Formats: sequence, C-alpha cells, structure tokens
Amino acid sequence: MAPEIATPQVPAEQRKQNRLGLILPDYQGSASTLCAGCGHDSITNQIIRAYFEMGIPPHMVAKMSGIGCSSKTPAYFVNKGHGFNAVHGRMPAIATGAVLGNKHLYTIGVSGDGDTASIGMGQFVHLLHRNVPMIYIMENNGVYGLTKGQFSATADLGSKSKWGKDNPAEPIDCCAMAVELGCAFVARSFSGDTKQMLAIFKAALAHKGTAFIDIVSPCITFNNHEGSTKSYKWAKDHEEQIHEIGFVPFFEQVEAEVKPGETREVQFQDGSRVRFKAVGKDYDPTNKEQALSELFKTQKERSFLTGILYLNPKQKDFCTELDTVDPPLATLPESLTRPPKEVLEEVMERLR
Amino acid sequence: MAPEIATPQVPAEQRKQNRLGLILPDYQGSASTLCAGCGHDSITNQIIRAYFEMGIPPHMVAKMSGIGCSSKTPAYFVNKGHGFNAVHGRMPAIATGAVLGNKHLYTIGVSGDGDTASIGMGQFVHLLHRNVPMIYIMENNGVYGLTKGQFSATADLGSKSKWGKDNPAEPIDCCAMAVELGCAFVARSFSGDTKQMLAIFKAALAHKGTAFIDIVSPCITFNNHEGSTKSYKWAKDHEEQIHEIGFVPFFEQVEAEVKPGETREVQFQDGSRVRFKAVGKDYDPTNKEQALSELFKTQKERSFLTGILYLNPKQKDFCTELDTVDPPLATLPESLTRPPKEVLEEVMERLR
Amino acid sequence: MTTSLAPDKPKVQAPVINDFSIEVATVNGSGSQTANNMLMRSIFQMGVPCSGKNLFPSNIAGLPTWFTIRANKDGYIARKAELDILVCMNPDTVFEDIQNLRSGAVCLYNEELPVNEDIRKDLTWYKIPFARIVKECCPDAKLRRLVTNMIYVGVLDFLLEIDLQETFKALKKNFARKPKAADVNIVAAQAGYDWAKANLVKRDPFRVQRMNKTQGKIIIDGTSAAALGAVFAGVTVLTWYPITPSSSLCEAMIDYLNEYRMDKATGKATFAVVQAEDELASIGMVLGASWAGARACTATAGPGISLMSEFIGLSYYAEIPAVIFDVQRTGPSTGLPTRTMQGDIRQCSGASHGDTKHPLLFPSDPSEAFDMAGQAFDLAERFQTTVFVMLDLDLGMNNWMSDAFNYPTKPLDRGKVLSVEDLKRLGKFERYRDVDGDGIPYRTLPGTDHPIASYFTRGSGHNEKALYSEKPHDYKNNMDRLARKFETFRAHVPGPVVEYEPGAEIGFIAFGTSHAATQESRDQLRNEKGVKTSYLRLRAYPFNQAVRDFISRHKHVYVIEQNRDGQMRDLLALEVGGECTKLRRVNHYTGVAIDARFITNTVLSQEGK
Amino acid sequence: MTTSLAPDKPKVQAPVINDFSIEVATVNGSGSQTANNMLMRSIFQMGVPCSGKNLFPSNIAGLPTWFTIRANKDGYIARKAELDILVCMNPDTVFEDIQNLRSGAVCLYNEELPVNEDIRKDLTWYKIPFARIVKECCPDAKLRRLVTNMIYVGVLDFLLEIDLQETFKALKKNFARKPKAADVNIVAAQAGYDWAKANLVKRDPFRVQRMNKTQGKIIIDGTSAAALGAVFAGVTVLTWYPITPSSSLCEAMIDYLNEYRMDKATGKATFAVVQAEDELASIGMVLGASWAGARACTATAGPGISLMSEFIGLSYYAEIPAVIFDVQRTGPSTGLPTRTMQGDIRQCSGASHGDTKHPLLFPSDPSEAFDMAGQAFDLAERFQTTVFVMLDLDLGMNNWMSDAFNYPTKPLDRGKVLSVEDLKRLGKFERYRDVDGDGIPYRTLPGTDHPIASYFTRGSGHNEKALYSEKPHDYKNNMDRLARKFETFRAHVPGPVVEYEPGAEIGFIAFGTSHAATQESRDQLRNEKGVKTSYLRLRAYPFNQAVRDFISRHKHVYVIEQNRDGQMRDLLALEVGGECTKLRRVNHYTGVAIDARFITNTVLSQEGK
Ligand SMILES: Cc1ncc(C[n+]2csc(CCOP(=O)(O)OP(=O)(O)O)c2C)c(N)n1
Ligand SMILES: Cc1ncc(C[n+]2csc(CCOP(=O)(O)OP(=O)(O)O)c2C)c(N)n1
Ligand code: SF4
Ligand code: SF4
Ligand SMILES: [Mg+2]
Ligand SMILES: [Mg+2]
Repeated sequence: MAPEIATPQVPAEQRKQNRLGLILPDYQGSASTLCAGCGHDSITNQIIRAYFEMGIPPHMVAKMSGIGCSSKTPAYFVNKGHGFNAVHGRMPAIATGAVLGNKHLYTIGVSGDGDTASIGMGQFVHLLHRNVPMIYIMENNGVYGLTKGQFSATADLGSKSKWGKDNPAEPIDCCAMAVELGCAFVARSFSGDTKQMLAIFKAALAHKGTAFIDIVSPCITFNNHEGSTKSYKWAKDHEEQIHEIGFVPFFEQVEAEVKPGETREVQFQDGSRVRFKAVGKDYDPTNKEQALSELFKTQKERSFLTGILYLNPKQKDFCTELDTVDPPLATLPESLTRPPKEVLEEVMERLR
Repeated sequence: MAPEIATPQVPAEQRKQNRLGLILPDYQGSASTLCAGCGHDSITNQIIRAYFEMGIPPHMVAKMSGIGCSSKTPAYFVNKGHGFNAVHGRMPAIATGAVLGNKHLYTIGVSGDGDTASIGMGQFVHLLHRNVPMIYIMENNGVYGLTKGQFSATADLGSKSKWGKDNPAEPIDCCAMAVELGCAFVARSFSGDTKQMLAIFKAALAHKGTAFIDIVSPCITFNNHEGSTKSYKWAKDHEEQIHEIGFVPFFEQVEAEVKPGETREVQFQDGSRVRFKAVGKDYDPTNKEQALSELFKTQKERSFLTGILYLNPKQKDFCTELDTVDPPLATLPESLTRPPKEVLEEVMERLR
Repeated sequence: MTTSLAPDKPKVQAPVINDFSIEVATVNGSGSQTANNMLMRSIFQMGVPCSGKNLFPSNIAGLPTWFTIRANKDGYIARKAELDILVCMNPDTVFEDIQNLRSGAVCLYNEELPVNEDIRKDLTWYKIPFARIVKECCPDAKLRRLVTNMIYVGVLDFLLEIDLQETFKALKKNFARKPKAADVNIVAAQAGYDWAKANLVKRDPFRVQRMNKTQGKIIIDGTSAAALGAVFAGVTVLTWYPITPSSSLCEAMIDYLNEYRMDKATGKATFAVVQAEDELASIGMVLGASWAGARACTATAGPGISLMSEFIGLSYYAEIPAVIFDVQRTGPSTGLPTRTMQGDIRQCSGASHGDTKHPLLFPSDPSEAFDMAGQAFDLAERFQTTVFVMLDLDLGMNNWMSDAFNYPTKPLDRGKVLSVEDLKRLGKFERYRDVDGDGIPYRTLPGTDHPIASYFTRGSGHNEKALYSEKPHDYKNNMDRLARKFETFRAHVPGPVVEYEPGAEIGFIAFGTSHAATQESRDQLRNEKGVKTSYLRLRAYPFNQAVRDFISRHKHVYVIEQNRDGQMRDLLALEVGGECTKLRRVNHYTGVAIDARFITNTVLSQEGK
Repeated sequence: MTTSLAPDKPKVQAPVINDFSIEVATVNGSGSQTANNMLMRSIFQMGVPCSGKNLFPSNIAGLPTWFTIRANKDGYIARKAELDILVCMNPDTVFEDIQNLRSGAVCLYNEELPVNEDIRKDLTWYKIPFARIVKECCPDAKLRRLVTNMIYVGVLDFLLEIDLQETFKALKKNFARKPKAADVNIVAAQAGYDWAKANLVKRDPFRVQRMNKTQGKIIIDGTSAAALGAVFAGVTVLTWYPITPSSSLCEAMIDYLNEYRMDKATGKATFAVVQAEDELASIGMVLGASWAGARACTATAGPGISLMSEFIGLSYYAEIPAVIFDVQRTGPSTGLPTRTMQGDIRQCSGASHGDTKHPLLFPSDPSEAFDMAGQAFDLAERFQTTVFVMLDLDLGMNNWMSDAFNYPTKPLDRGKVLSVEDLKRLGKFERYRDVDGDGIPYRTLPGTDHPIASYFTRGSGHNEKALYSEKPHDYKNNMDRLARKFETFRAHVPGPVVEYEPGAEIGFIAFGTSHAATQESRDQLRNEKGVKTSYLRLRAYPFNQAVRDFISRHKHVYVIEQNRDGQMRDLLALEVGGECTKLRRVNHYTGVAIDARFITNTVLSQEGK
C-alpha cells in the first residue's frame, strides 16, 4: 500500500479558503527529508489539513518535538508557526514551558515511540498527569527509525526485526497508560487511515487539555517487512476501527446534520462536537474501564483498536489550574511584573 | 496510632531460629535515624522479619535504594547484606545492574513516592516492563519527606499540606500503573498493618519477577495532620483490605493446613503458595481487569485497597529471558569470558 | 546551687565586648532554629554586626545540629573556628562538644546532661535546669519542647547583657501574625533571664554593648534574597524540583510571588510556578517558556545541574535564555547535601558536551544575590543563553546581615526581540545573523503575527537563517559567532571589586561566601604579621581585563575557594597564561564554611612565614 | 559517444601512482556503501595503504552523502581536502560537487545527470551510462538500484588499473554467507569494467600499482575494534541506548558476543546485554552490575554523557568501576550527529558536580581501540572508577587500515576484590581505607559469605569503614585519598608515544584521530618548508612526566585537536603551569575530519612563515 508523501504532494491547485481566508498551502512546511513512503509523512499531511480546516492562525502554532525521524516532522508543516526540535525524550517539558510562556499558542508536539515510551516515559506520564493543553502525537513504528531500526518499547512480542530477530518483550501500550493515568483525550489511529486521522486531529484541536494520539506509522526502511507487526500490511490487516468519527467544529454548527448511525455525541468546551457511529459493537468513549478492557482484549488478539478511545472534555486543564492573567506571560509589561518600590521597602522594613 | 520503631525494638530475647539456624537479630540493620514514629520504620521491621522467616541467607541480600527518607532504610535492615544508596529516582537501573551481575542475589529496592513516581517514573515503568526479579517497595507518604514535605505525585487531590494548601492534582496510582503495565505481582499495604505486610513480603520473596509493593507509610513530620490523606488516622480509617493473605513457603508445606475461608490459592514457581481469604466481596487476584476496576472504584471513593492486587507467577522474568550461564556473571573465570587466541585469529583473517 | 560556687574557676578575664561566638549544640527537629534566630536578632538590634550559621545533618529529626552565632564589632561575620560560648543541649554530642572547646571558653549546659565539670577546669561553667524553668513558665506541656530553647536565650541575654526588650521585639516581629506564639516565647525568655539573674554569677568576660553598626542593615538568608531579586526582576515562570539547599529559594519565591505578584485588577497570577517531576523537566520547561518569551528560571543544586547538562548545552547552541540559581552543596548526590561548597564552578562553566561555555555570577552576600538575580535575567535575555547565579548553602540557608536592597533603577532588558513593527520596518529577519557585531542575534517570539516572523529552533545544525544545514562552514561560522558572543559577556557581567593595597606583593582573589573570611584574614595578616595584601573579589565569569591586571601586578595571588580542586584557580589559570604560576591555592573543603584563620595559616605556610 | 572525444581536453599528465583520492557523491540509502568498501578493499589488497571516509547526513535515505577513498603509497591515510577523482551520482549536489573540484581533477558522472562538460574545461570527464550497463548485466530489476554502484567500481578498476580479481575477491569475502549476492555484484563490476574498456580512453594520470605496504594489516572500523577488545577483555555486561555513532559499537559487540561468547558446555550466554530505556538507565545498570562484580560497560556519545553525569560522579565518589566508550560526535543533541568531533574532552574529564576527575584513553586507530578497550576494563576494576575510552565518529564509523590485533598477553586484572579466603586471612575489612598507599581501597562483592564482608555503598558521606559520616575530617580525608588515587593513574594509563626530532624547535601534540593528519603535516612541513617538528601523541589523561618534558623541550608546542575551544590544550595548560604559554592551538571544527594541509597552514601562519 503506497502511503502519501508529505508536503510536496499537497495539491497546489487547491485554492479553497478556510474561515481565515487562508488556503491549504498556507499551512505547509518545508519539504520532507524522510524516506519516501514513511508513515510519518502521511500524518504530516493530515496535520496540515486539520489546521487548515479548523482555521487556526498559522503564526499561533507552536510545534515541538524531541529527536527522531518523527521528531523532524514539525519542520514539514505550518512553516509560519514557530518550531522547536529539542532533545531526545524531553518534548513534554519544552512544550509545557511554551504553554506556560504563552497559553494562547496552539501547541502541538510530535514524538516517536522511542522518544516517548523509552527515554521520554517519565515526562510523558507527567505531561498527562498535568493535563497540559496541547496535542501530543506519537508516531509509532515500533522501532528507533533515526538510529536505524532497533526495537522500541512499543514493539510487539515476537515481532521480527529487519535482521530476523524476535522482539522479546510485550509492548508498552501508551494509550492504555494514558487512559489509566486519566488523560482526557486518548486516541489511536493508523497513518494509512487518513480520514480517521483528520477527524481525530480536528477534535484534538477543539479539546482543552492534553490530547494524546498514538498513530501506527510504519517505518518503510526498518520495519515494513514480513513478520513485523508495524508494517503497512500488518496494520491494514489488523486495524480495528472502534467507530466512525464525525467532527463538527463550533463555527460550522449550522450546516452539520447528524448522519445516520451517529449515536453518541460529545461536546467540547468551545462548543465543537464529535459524533460517533458504532462499528460492530457499541463503544462508549467516555468510559475509562471499557476503554481499558477493549485495549487489553485487542492486545491479546494481536490487533489494534483505532478511534477516540477515551474522551472527557470536562477535565480541568493545566492552564485553568494555574489561573494566570489573560495575556501571555511572555509579553506582560514591566508594570505588571515588577512590583513598585514601596513593596520592596515594606519587605526591607520587616527584615531590619 | 503509634507505629513501631525500627530495629532497636526488635526484641533481642527472641531467640527462635529459622531454617538456616539464624535468629531475628541476624537480620537487623543499623539504628534508624528517621523521625520517631515514621511509617518507614514499621516497614523496615517487617522486612527484617520476612527475611528471617523465609530463611534467606543474609549475605545474599542486595539492598538498593534511591534518595529520600525511605531510601535510607536499607541501612536499617540486614546489615550482613550489601547495600547501595544510589542517586535519586534511579534505583531501578542500579538494581537491574546488580541482578545482571549476580542473578542469585535476593535483590530488594526501597524507594519513596517521590523517588518512584516523580523523578523515577521512567525507570520504574521500564523495570516493570522488563520484569526484573526483585522486590520493589515504594514507601508512600504523599510527600517528599527528606526535602521537607512538598507534595509528591501520589498525593491525593485536595489533601492538605502541612501549610494548609490543597494538592491540586489527582494522584498517580502506581499500583494501577503496574497492573496496566503487566507487572505480575502488585500489592498495596499500610505501614500500620504489620501482619499483612509480612505476608506480602514473604510472598514477594517467593515470586520470580518484579514484586511491586506500594505501602502507605505516613510521614509523621510533614504529612500526618488533619486534612492529609496519608496520615495514620486517615489510612486507618480508609484502608480496605481486599482479602486476608496466608503464605505457605515451600519448605513448610507439610505443616500448613488450609484455614477456613481460604478459597483461592496461587502457587509460585518455587512451590510456595499464597492463599486468600475473602473479605467482603470475592476478589480474584489473577484478574487484571478486576484489579483495575476495583482500584478505580476505590480511587473514586477516596479509600485505598490493600492486599495482593494482582498476581501472575507464571510470567517470564528478565533473567530467564537473558538465559545466562548458571554462575553469577560477576565471578565467571577468565577461561569462560576471554575467547581463545584462535578466535581472534579467525576474526583477523576475515579482515585481512 | 549554681556552678558559680564550683572550685578552681579560671580567673575573671578582662571584659570582651562585642566579639565572641556562641554555639548551640542541639538536635534537629527540636525547634531551636527560632530561638537561635531571636538571639542573633537581639544582638543585631543592639547594633552589633553578627552572623548565624546552622550546621545540620541530612536528616529531618533527631541528629546533631550546631548553630553558631558570631558577633563582632569590626564586622567580621565569617565563621570563626574557635568557640567562646557553648550551649549544650544534645546528650549525643555533649562530650565531643565540650572536648572541642578552647581553653577559657564558656559552657552552658542542661542540668539533665551527664556533665562533670571537672573534666575541663579551664572552662567557665553554667548549669541550667531547663526542665524546671520551662515547667514553671509554660503551663501547656505540649509547647514546652519548643520554648525550652527560648530559656537559653533569656539566660544568655542576662549573661551577655543583651537587652531583653530587643529579644521581645525580635519575637514580636517574627511572630507578627501569631501573637500567641510570641507571648509564649516572651514568657520563656523572661523566665530564663529571671532565673539567671537570680541564680548565676557572671564569671566570663563576654558582653554585648550597644553600637550602631547595623543601621540600615537587614537580616536575611541568601535564597530569600535571590528569590526577591527574581520577583523584582519580573520573573514570570519558575519551575523547580525540590533539593536542598535550593528548595528554600523556590519556596521563598513562591511566597513572595503569591504576596506581591497577583494582578490587582483581576486577582490572577502574573506568574506561573511548576513543581516539575525532576530537574530534566524543570530546565526543559524553562527553555520552553523562555523560547516563548517568558522570563523563566529554575533553582537547583549540583545533582540537578548534572541532570540538566544536556538541556543547558541546547540553550547554548540554540540560543535560548535561561536563569539557573545553583545553590551549591557538597557532592555528590548521596554526599553531604546539607553542607556547603563552592564546588560546581567547573561543571557550570562548561556544562554539556561539545564546546559550550556559560557565564556565572557570584554573589557574596544577600544584597548582591538580590541584584544579581535581576542582572541574570537581563543577561540571559540579552545574550539568549543560560546564566548561572552561583550561591552556596552557606549564603543560601544561613542568616546574613546585609545592606538593605536597592530598588532596581534600570528597566528590564528583554533583549533583542523583534516585534511585528520591527519586522515591518526591517523587512528581513535572519535568526542567527550577527547584525550588531557582538555575536548576539535577534529573535522573534512564537505568536508574532508577521509572515517572516517564524523560524525553526534546533541545535547547531543550521545556517544564519535558521535553516537546516550540515555544511562545514555554516557550522564553523555559527560556532565562531557563539565564541564572539561569549567574549561580549566580559564587558557585561559584573566586574570584580578590586582593592589595591599600596606596597602589597600578595594578592587575594576570592568570591561568593569566601569573601567575609578573606577580608578578615587580610586584617589578621596585616595586624598580626605585617603582611599586606591586595584583594580582588570576583563577581562573575568570564573575567575582564581588571582580573588580568590584578594578577600581573602581584607576586603571588592566592585564590581562595571552597573546593578541593581549585576550580576557580583553574579558570583563572587558563585566562592568564604564563602568569598562572603566580596563582596559589587556598582550598577549603570540609563541608563547613571557610574561616579566616584557615586562610591566614595556609597563606603563611605557603609564604614560608 | 564517450567523453574521450570531447574537445579541449587537459593535457595528459605524468602518471601518478598510488597517490590519489576518490570521492563518490551519492544519496544515503542508495546502497553505495558496499561498492565503496569493495573499491577500497581492492586497492588495499593490492598492497596500497588506503582509507575510506563516509560523510553522511543525519537522515536515513535520500540526502547527499559523500564517500572518500584515499590511497597513498607513503601511508598517509588522513582525509585529504583536495579531490582527484569524483564519481557523481547525486543530481542534488552535482553542480556543487563539480564546482568544488580542483583543477586537473577527474570527473566520472552518470549520463542521466544534467552535466555540461563545458563548465569546467580543466577537468578530465568520463560519462557513464549506468542505467544501460546495469540493465544489461542485471536481469532482476529489483536488484538494479543496489548493484548500479558496482558499475563504477568496475569502471574505476579499469581506469585505475586495479586488478578486477581483487574486487571479486573482496566481494566474495564480503558476501561469504550470501554467495548469490556476491555473484550479482561480480557480474556488475565486470560489466562496468568491460564497458569502460570498450568505451573509455584513459586520459588521467592516476594509477594503482601493486606494492606490499598492507601486509599483515586489516581493514576495520574503530567501533568494531573496540567491541572486539571488550569481548576479549571478558566483558560480561553491556548496556546501551542507541545513539549515533556509538550504536555501531554496541551492535558489533552483540554480534561478537553471540558468536564467540556462548558457553560451549551449556549453550548459554556468558554475558548479558540490555538495551536500556535511556542513558541514565544504561550507566545506572553498569554501576549496579560492576558493584555486583561484573565487567560492565556502556557506549554512548556526547548527549549520553551529559545525561550520565550524575551517575558518573557517583562512580567517582562511591568508587564503582565503569567503562564508557564515548564515540564523540558534533554537538549538541540536535546538532550534527553524523559528523565527527573530539569535543567531549572537557565534559568527560570532569563529568558531574563537585570535585570529580576521570581518566580518558585516546585510541588513534583500530588496533589501539582494541587494546585500550581491554585496558579500560583493567583500569576501571583496579581503580574502581569510571574510565572513558574516547573514540570519535571518524575512527568509529569509518573503515581504517590497521595492524592486526594482538591477543592480550596479560590475564584480566580484576582489581582489589577480597574473597572469603582473603577476609579470613585478614580478619579485617575497611572499605575505604588506603591500605597500600596508592589511594585505592579494597572492596568485597555482594554475596561474599563472610561476617565482615558486607558494607554500605553511598556517595561521599562516609568514613573509612563505609559508615555514614558527615564529619568534616572524614569528608576531607576521603577527598584527599581520592585525589591520591587519581595521581596513581598517571603511572598506569598508557603513556604518550614520543618522537623527538633532533633540532626541532616545534613540538606537535595530537591524539586520537588527529594522528594521521598530524604525521602527514609533519612531513609536509619538513619536505616543503624545511620545518622540523617533534611529536608527542597523547594516549591518555591524566598525563605523565614525559608530557611535561616534551613541552619543556620545545619552543612552541602545537596542540592539534578537533574542537573549537582547545579542550585538550586547556588540560595541558593546567598541567604545565607557566609553560602553557608555549601551547598553541590548531583547532579544526567543521564536523569533517581534520586534514594535514589544515594543520600545515595553521602552523605556518602562526609561525609567521
Ligand atoms: C540523549 C540521546 N540519546 C540518544 C539519541 C539518539 N536517538 C536519536 S533518535 C532516536 C530514536 C528515535 O526513535 P523514535 O522516537 O521512535 O523516532 P523514529 O525515528 O522511529 O520516528 C535515538 C535513540 C539522542 N539523539 N539523544
Ligand atoms: C537529582 C536530585 N534531585 C533532588 C534531590 C533531592 N531529594 C532528596 S530526597 C527527595 C524526595 C524524596 O521523596 P520520597 O522519595 O517520597 O522519599 P521520602 O523522603 O518521602 O521517604 C528529593 C527531591 C536529590 N537528592 N537528587
Ligand atoms: S527510517 Fe523509517 S521512520 Fe525514519 S524516515 Fe525512514 S521510513 Fe520513516
Ligand atoms: S520526615 Fe517524614 S518520611 Fe522522613 S523520616 Fe521523618 S517522618 Fe519519616
Ligand atoms: Mg519510532
Ligand atoms: Mg515520600
């Protein structure tokens, strides 16, 4: 199955304007330098589209990453946003800092399974624990792509390496962890499933709090062979969509009709709504325990669930918790940040 | 409620011998320097007793820790074992290394909630993921004791600090994480519940793989006040024993009778058995999903479950996976570790 | 019966006015800290220069702790190795404590301690029935343990002729928001005083007399001072992970922020504080916040710096501001975390792999800690790199007499940040170009609404336009510019304070908390041995010409510091080339603060005198 | 039509035998690595000294990559900045590549590239129809992309008069376990050769002639060499986290371990390998394993060392062996990870807060990497501290001609470990006492069945008996002993290799991969300018007397290294005091390996010549 290629293929003729009057190319980035066919590029394309369709002001986008092939991708979308390719596994801290500095930014972090589930595990857990408002995408290929194909902690038990060795450990399931830890937006998708990714990204943009999205994203160079459980073929054969997702942004409410079969609806704080159409069994994305038991079940069956696995848009996010003044802390004037002389004198007086 | 005080109070007159002919004082450590009444000292006492009753050769004990009041405790038990007070949050790596060097050691790690759930989170997750054979005790007081009482990540939402502030975040539940991650021995106890601790420790000594034990252990100095959810009073009032635990070591099988009400039994690889007597509802400690849903439930009810929450003694441990020669790697003779001259010549020939 | 009737007393000596040291030997967690501070404050309020140092274990309660107060009319406030007055409260150390006293010293002890006065006939003894006194004056049994300590303050007030009213005043100030606590303590101090007056005959020479050498001064610890400095420097983001001795800095800052930095109009915070999960996270958050434009800082100690190294390197290469307060302590992580050291100089000046260099500021007292906290933010934002403020445990956690702090006169320097208007005007923006020849490029903040505002941040793999590049010359150009930028620092960090002594062949170089002992040692050398010394007090790394000149102009230069390896000496040696042979080491490394006598003796022995 | 008929050709020059450099400009992921290695091997097998260097991007496929082979009859195998022969395969860089050629160079290019030979009339051009040749010789379309590269090997074999059989031999060796792959490639090489023979007229001067300067030599990369060294040093625990360029070391070690270190009797491993979750974990596991008595090591690059700093400090203070292979690369973490640098010297020599010092070994070729890997384990276990083996990307990932490795003659030195028998005999064990006066204490391993065997391990807060202590003199005693221990290293680390040139006023100091270029530069200076130089090649830090003597005995000493700041120069400056003024810097820092001409020019300009 041939995946899309990033940026270059975004059709230039697409001149449709979004609610800001911007066109798709306004959301593009530099040309990708990933391997042709890398799953990550497909994800990049849907990120671009989601920002475009949601009409996010490009200059307000902060793109954060760690290190890895996946972590390179922020350079490939929304060039008009500021990007930050930090150190390995520490994107959560950098992103949290950016949110502290300017809570009005649309902060997105892109990471890999190595960057997140190995070296970054501690920060990942604590980012979720804080519920920092941002999108966190883990581009999951089961290997360390950039260092040439060693297994990561999300590799499945028995998955074969390029060199024919079996992975000896059960995978760490970052979605199950996120659900357990109380993350209020947990989704999984597949880089080959562009429609689903797009819907999830748009919902994530409407969510206030950490939106964690694990995307199986095959590494064409090191983990796309027979025997790998993160190859295109394997993923295509084993993806289990848990529902179809319809997303209605707050600014398009009028036009949106409920599609047949869309039974469940969850509303975000900004008024946007996400609607779920059952596929097979009825799945309640607001039920933490169901999410976990379905995840365990598919783990055992060696398949993988995709969709918005858990959603709780009412959870308090980190910025609400911090309760800072409305303007970004970054640009507060001196008059607000340096107390007057009398205050210092008062303090001195107490110490004399 | 007055907790026990470590080492000094172990009655010297207790001259009962264990299967090695050793007496309880042979398992003691140096005098504790913790605050009088610290929960950690009660845990220490039961650790001493468990090693004694299980007849573990003291010189084979490796005691590992990070940094914190809790991490000081390895100095207070089994003085004849080697101890290692490492750096903050990195006990798992040090302990894993010790196990690599000598898989025959009885390795125990003692950590705190700060040491484990904050700075140590990444290593904690990966230790569980590897299933390194060792006992991992987290002495959980909801604060950083040694740095004077800041909240840790296991502090409950709304728990009051010594200075009257509310903790703003939900706790990270390390037991739930451990269960979710597939750890095969997950227990929780309370430092005031000596009998239960002892049974759990003994079972942990029989288990092959990581035995994770979270023990609510009040910090008498910084977190034992009204409003704290990790105080003695609170813990006593909110502990929910999930079962009573009877432990039968492999070397005492003949004498052990099944006690009335002991319905469930799980057998360890060494033949030891643990028997559970239901308290209230029937609880199956081999059921991962039940464990999680009970944990979530009690989290919501603001109580805490104690007992062996999850148990799966068949899971492959790290040393089995590594499949090294039987003697410790530490003491392999040169004849086994330096290949003969011909081998080097063979390699050179290929490169000429 | 009081000890004044014991036989074989030392002769009554000539009075010693405003020049002594007191040590209270106790156990931590016993609540003696307040009493000791009140004692120190009482002396301070009488106009006598003084300092207080707490030597405490890495433990919460029950282990030996020693609090030392030094009062000195000449303003010497460094630690003094010899004690004049000892208050024994700890049974575990009582013998050692008494053994360590110099001949002629004074010893107050709790009558419950198994002390036999005969073991040291050369001491002046005062036995005090603490339990009895406290029982009488404090009806609430639960409070007794705490106020016991105020008893010895009262006793010492009597013996040293400290005005009891000053102690009351100090207590009232201290417990301004808890008048009841003030009262209980006042009663206890009074009881101690009364008991002493009724039962003791003064036989020792030490006395406090009013003078006016503390006018306009304050008492504060260095971490509070630095915290205040940050608050007045407009800090907007503080991230931290608890570690002794830097937790105090963060906790003080949080208190000040909550008190003085809530927006009046909205009641909301003009700052954000995050207790991070570890130091890797706290520095990461600082970089993220600074990158977004906040004034961000963190505080830690040596182990934290080790963990932060990789990110500190990124800050250097990617040019992101960060202020790090390093409150140095003795290493390593499981070392002596509650002891002092100037031990992170090597680590901080070059933290991270590769060719990285970082400027360090060295405050030597609270007032400077306040000023330098502010300067650090200005420098970090102007230079877009990490700036360290190097405190140590001695400065940070002890109470220092200090000049009152001066309100900053200059507006905040937010550095070379281009606004939308700037971009419109310039029409061009290249993130890493050296436009001004000082090595410092311009930056934009995320959220800047202009088509050319954005750039991509990464380490060293970029050209002047911040575009990805692995080209050898792009890398080299950038590295050369960074070197230039670091050179620019020399003129912008605080210069040294230099005191040339006419005719002195010997120079002293010291910094930070070695300052007070150094000053005192210079006087000792002059007064006792006729040895003159010039003195340069470093305030920052990198150095400037004045440092080189100073070394040039002396025969020997003693670099006084509190570490084993002479870490500052090595930085100086690299600076001055051949003249490094003049540099001699005075290295104090025991975990306790350096004292003047140590310097004097070390110098004399190296001078062959 | 071949290019040989093009007008305006440069004149045929005199033959240049066994002295040229070839560059293949291609894209990574295109599989040219094997072809380039085969070409290098063919030359090597003809007895001509040669080296190969791969300049590749931090990316997996599709970006420009340059592979350079240098053949030199005099044994100069450093990088040569000027190219003689270019093979153009990459459309993205073709213009730049051609532009960069010196006048008179040779250019082979794929006919599909848009090259106009007229743009450089000073070159010798050969146009090659790769697609056509490969299509004919390789029926399997899927393999064509890979074997295309063998075509230019065949063409070059013809042009340079390399014996085609040597290429076949090399291919057979390379594909010893995949004879079919060997065949396909042999056919392709033959096809290239045949096509060239039929279509090209040689117009360039470069030729290979058999000689015997590679007898007994091998070709290997430095990471494989170090890995082998560890395997023969009896390593029992390897922990690692992938990072370029050290992953190669670990992966090679794993392969060797699996092949040569399975116990014959049981079929089980005599070693354990753990891919850790990060570098903090990998060094932690090494310390845990060493503490338990294993021979443990890890390998990483600069960012990993930064993260390991805290633990490395613990190793110093708590005295636990560790071997760290640092394969240095250009910093920082998001810098130029696939470029070389000798940039971690400062960081590694003092990693961690506090007064810490660590010894460093500097291999300058694979054979030394093999030896030093073994020495590092012996030193680490004897001295109970971290020992670094400092490779770099150039040594580690490139193919080097090297002497074959010598089987170790000495038994493993497991250091001062007391067994049960020792303890019985001695009756006493104090973990941190300096029994032998060398600063090195004795240790026991956990599991030692003797009542006095156990001790408690922690940082610096202990006395000689390993009991907890915060006493100033215990701390100082211990620190003094640690300093003594570090002094002991001087006599035990490999000493420098010194070559005094009679009458030379100038000395060169170099180390590691700067060696080859330094040797060549010395000859350039002697032969071209009559400038004589002595040479000291450092092999370890700390230094010994021979280093001080060498500096003493020369007027100027050039310290040649591959970083911006002169990190080794600074360590030397601190060592030699006043004589540091003699030290001059030759600092190469572009990410690519240093070359002789750069050294020569830098020295000449500093000498004013
Ligand atoms: C501290 C540190 N350790 C190791 C590395 C090397 N490294 C770079 S990327 C990477 C793994 C990336 O894997 P992943 O996050 O899964 O990204 P992918 O390339 O697979 O998209 C590693 C180990 C590094 N850059 N920094
Ligand atoms: C790298 C590092 N950061 C911070 C510290 C300071 N520190 C020492 S103990 C501790 C917290 C201990 O808390 P916990 O693990 O819960 O143990 P407790 O004292 O509560 O038993 C901290 C933050 C340190 N020693 N090292
Ligand atoms: S190596 Fe794998 S992950 Fe990296 S760019 Fe190539 S295909 Fe993608
Ligand atoms: S501070 Fe708290 S955790 Fe530490 S010893 Fe005291 S009671 Fe225990
Ligand atoms: Mg990956
Ligand atoms: Mg705790």
